[in-house]
Amino acid sequence: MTNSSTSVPLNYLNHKTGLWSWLTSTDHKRIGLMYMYTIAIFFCVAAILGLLMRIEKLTPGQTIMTAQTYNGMFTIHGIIMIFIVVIPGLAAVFGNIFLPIMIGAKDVAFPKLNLFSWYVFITGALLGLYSQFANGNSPDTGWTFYVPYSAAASSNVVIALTAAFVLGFASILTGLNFIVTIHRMRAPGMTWFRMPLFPWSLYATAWIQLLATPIVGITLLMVIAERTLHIGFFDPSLGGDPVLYQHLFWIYSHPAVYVMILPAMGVVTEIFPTFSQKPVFGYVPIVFSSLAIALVGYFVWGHHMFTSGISYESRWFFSFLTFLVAIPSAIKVFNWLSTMYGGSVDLKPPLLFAISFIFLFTIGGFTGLTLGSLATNIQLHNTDFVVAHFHYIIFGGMGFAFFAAIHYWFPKIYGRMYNFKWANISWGFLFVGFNLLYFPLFVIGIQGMPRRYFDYDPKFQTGEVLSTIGAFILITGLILMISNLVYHSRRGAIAPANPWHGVTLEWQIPSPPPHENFDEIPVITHEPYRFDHPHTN
Amino acid sequence: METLFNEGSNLAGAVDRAFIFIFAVSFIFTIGITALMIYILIHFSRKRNKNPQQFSHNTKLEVVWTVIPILIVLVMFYYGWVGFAPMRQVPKDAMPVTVIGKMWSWEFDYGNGKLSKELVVPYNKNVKLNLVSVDVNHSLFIPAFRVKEDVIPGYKNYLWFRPIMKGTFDIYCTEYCGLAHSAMTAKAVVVDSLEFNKWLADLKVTGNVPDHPGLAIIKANACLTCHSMDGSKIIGPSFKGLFGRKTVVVTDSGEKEIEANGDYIKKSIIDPNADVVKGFNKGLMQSYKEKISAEDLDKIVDYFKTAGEAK
Amino acid sequence: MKNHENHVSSDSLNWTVLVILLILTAITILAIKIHLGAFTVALALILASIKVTIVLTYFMHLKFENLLLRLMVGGVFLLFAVVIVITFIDYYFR
Amino acid sequence: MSTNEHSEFIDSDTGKLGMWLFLFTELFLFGGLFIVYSVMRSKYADDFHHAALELNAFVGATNTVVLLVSSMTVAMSLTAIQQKRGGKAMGLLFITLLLAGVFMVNKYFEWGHKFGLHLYPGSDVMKSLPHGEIMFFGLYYMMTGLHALHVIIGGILLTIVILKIKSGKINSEHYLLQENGALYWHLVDLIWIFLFPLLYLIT
Ligand code: HEA
Ligand code: HEA
Ligand code: HEC
Ligand code: CUA
Ligand SMILES: [Cu+2]
Repeated sequence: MTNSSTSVPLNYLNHKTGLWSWLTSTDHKRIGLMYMYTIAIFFCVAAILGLLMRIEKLTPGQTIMTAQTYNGMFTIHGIIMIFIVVIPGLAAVFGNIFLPIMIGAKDVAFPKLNLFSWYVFITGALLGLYSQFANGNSPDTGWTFYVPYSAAASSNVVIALTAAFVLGFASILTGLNFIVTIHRMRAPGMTWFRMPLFPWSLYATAWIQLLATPIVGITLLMVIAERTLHIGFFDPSLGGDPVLYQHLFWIYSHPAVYVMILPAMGVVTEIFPTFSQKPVFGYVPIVFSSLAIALVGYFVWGHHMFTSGISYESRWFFSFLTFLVAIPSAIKVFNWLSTMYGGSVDLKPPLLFAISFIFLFTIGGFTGLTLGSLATNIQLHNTDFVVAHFHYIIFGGMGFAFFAAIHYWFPKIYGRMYNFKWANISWGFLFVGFNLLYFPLFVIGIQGMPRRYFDYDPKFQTGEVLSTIGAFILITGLILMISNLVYHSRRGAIAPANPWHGVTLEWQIPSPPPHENFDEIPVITHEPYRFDHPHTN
Repeated sequence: METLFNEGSNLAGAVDRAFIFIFAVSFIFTIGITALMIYILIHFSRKRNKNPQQFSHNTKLEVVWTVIPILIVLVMFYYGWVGFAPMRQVPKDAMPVTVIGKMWSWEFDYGNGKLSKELVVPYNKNVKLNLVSVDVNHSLFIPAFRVKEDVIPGYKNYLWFRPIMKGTFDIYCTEYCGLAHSAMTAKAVVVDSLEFNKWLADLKVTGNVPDHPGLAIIKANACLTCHSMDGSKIIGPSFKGLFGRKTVVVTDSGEKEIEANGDYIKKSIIDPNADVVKGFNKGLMQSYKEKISAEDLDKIVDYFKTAGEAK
Repeated sequence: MKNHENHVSSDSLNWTVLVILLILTAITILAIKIHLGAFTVALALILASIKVTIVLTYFMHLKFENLLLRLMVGGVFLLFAVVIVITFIDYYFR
Repeated sequence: MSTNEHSEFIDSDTGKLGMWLFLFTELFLFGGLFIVYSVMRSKYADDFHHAALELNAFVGATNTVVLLVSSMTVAMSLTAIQQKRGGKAMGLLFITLLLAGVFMVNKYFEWGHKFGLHLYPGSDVMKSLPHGEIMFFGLYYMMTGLHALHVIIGGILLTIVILKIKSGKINSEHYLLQENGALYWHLVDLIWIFLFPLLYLIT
């Protein structure tokens, strides 16, 4: 440590030191950081797999790996990214660190349970990794584990399924903790409608985690039972129903996509007012749109199964609801724009990432609509168009929101400031690389290039090559960004308590926050986003 | 762009219309939103606008931007629906072709043992594809025709189209099915009716003549574990020479001789313990009432009939 | 902590609830014996739901809990019912 | 700032809300199986009827009564602790555990009987059955197995409660753990209330 540590007052980072004090800490901020580091490591692993896949796709046929390797690679890439990176992602990292502070609490409702969830998470994550390497026999089912293939494929599928099951359990516990925290721990005077919007989005998310995850849990258990006990719920030769598996899987996994995006929406909803010094536009509609997304999002799972032979009636029913679930997202986009409109807009890195979130999320969302429409879905289902859709919306949406969040709260978390210039430069690489990486996939998807294809028709090569070039630009941006952040988390200039002049509670306490967050629990007397009464620090 | 504007089938037009509508709306909105963002960044930048306004809602605006997207998505839904609905209404006269998906190749069964590795179809004639999988899930995708449907074991999925463009088109498997998923491709060839008929006539009957549909059902229900085809007696009487055979059966009201006609065969399957063939035990064969539909019963009878005539 | 608002149910209430539950169980079994065809399942499920409601209200003290929790429990069951119904939009029409 | 923990104690409403939320996830865990059940049943109505004949409705009914009574004893023990009658509370919980034991013994014989008939997943007998019956037995094992697991967990939880009453950690002032244990036990009962008619009575 540098000599500055003596000048920094005691805070959650330095009040106790040593690895052990971290691994046994029930402090929500430390747990949040532990999630962040784990997730970052896993993200890098999965991202490198993504890059390798892109290199493989440079030429038709075998380029650098065999088909078996490629198939295992997109499976584990998907499993890590979905179950380890983006589903816990924002909620477990920034939710843990900032939810209690933003509602004026000293910790979450069940601190020990919170630490326990982290261990469950780690167990699941390691199992997931193990499933890839054990016996040199990686599972190759895709992250969706469709039966009957997954009931017959490589033996490591059971390990991968168990990993997903365990990770689901961690997700449930986090959700449970957050709901109770929000219900029971708000500071005096903080009524529901005086709660900031990031906690609101976590609240909606937590309900999905709680009520959808068990379904996939039991479904994965059934597949495990199918493989080990030969029960055969999904095996047609025993009378089982492979499409029923798809129903059960998507009953969870569609709501799960909103587990990814809702906290991301919450993050940018915090950033826009702060960097415009203007209240959130339409607080109440934003709250209700979050709840509506959570609720309606529960009923549209069938749009992943439009071509699976489900009944005609349910096809149009699911398509119809899919379109309706887009409305709350639309409302949010317009509210964000109006929040900035008329403000005093300061284009610092967090805002830069937040507006690119809007751009990428809009593209991702609209291509989602294209997929939700019955006629076009028939053409686009399981093509690279879908791959582009969800990378735009997950990586472009949730990923960029994560980047926005880390740039926004970095000074609060570490008490130091990163370098703006490098942040902007890395943003440039990320943004350009991202679009070059995924946009061509829309085009070749429309032309009919299927996903999960190791080999392809040479007519798609232009798109594939452009996409791979994009991946290299993107990785450059990522390395720049991560270096900037890692370096300055220890060496950066000391940051003030409230560098962005934010008004939510986390900005009213020192940076980094003291172990107990608040010396005295604050009393809330007004709505969260009031910039007309500047707070004194 | 080869396939997007290659409208290879009668269904393609409506799909593309839906696509173009959604694309146009998306394009306008994305450009509009981006432009607005840039405008805000410039016009309200901190340098120019030191004093942020403090408004925080406007009910009229909020209603407007809720209602307009609702209307827009309803139209999108409508286009998607009308583009899709005909895909599920197979014309009566459609020529059936059975598509067999297996790891990792396609086979197109034109009936009577005529199997092909290519899907050859007559120009401007309705074709119905019945999708059968012998192992895991697959999905048949012909981009130029805008058709795709999963091929799932145990399911009777189907799709249909009327090719309106001659030429050779790609067929892909779009449901992950293991190692060589990406190699599970084939070609669809659209030719004149005349040419098609000639092609079909020339198509060799390949080794495995497919079973008579009735026999297929018999095999699928494992009837042959108890009934032989060669005259030997297993648990039940042999199927050899069944049709028209004179048999003595034991009923509740004593013995009688019957001739095995269609009705008797059906009855033996649905209610096997009513007329028990003399020399065999009652109660061994279970009723297949729930498992074999009336349609399939007809096919079984038809099979026995044709097998009998062949002798 | 003081559990000031916690309700104490008397033993006699618990006994009454048990007797009602046992009677409902008996009715269920008897109702199955007289064959009601398609309604048998419906009836069995309705009776089971009544029993579950009783357990929730009295044994699990929902009656004495705040409205929010009661709404949550109701909502959760409703949500599950809707999921089943939507699944059957597929299976019923197939 | 001296302790590592922010707050040692959890107040009763918070703890109870947490428990209820947990119960919701349990409901949905079984919910997944109920979805499979309803779909399979609608596909193979007759096979289900037929297969259910194989189950002993009497054993099922006995276990229903056993669980209902145990639910009451748990509820009564909560009343007892609130009325400062720790001894009675422990006694009632002990009866509950006994009943749980009866339930498990019944289950053991029930399963044992089926295994004796080679009616277990993967057996040749099972594979030779009509599809609907395979599904029925698969579900039967999965559902009752998962339920039995919950009975065991509930039993462990209640044992801990008894020990804590004994040591005075649970008393008329602090009985959150007992309340939660009771809630969990009622859930076990609640699920059985649905399982019983669906598995045993549809003949
Ligand atoms: C964070 C994750 C996330 C999110 C938020 C979404 C959001 C949406 N998704 Fe996406 N989706 C995925 C992740 C996500 N998706 C993944 C991972 C898959 C693939 C799974 C797999 O098979 O592996 C997938 C697949 C997928 C499919 C299935 C494709 C297929 O396989 O055939 C469909 C089909 O309907 C779909 C639709 C939608 C829709 C309509 C939305 C909507 O919620 C989008 C709403 C947003 C907007 C509409 C944009 C913003 C609005 C405006 C700018 C205002 C103007 C709006 C109007 C005028 C309407 N998605
Ligand atoms: C959060 C979600 C997420 C994210 C961020 C990504 C990121 C990336 N994904 Fe992935 N992807 C999925 C979720 C995600 N993906 C899912 C769910 C699937 C479906 C799987 C399935 O079909 O089952 C999928 C499928 C998928 C495919 C399709 C496979 C196929 O269908 O054939 C491809 C192919 O190009 C791909 C590529 C990439 C690439 C190049 C990135 C890049 O954006 C990654 C960018 C990062 C880097 C290139 C490296 C950065 C590394 C560092 C900064 C570390 C530096 C470290 C050291 C120096 C030690 N992904
Ligand atoms: C478990 C063994 C078993 C199976 C499986 C079985 N059967 Fe039979 N079947 C018998 C026996 C035994 C008899 C003779 C007793 C009787 O008529 O009931 C019989 C009789 C018949 C007869 C009348 C034969 C005659 O000579 O008159 C027909 C027709 C028949 N079965 C058709 C079928 C078909 C079709 C299937 C499958 C869908 C089938 N069986 C499956 C055991 C079986
Ligand atoms: Cu067959 Cu993919
Ligand atoms: Cu979805």
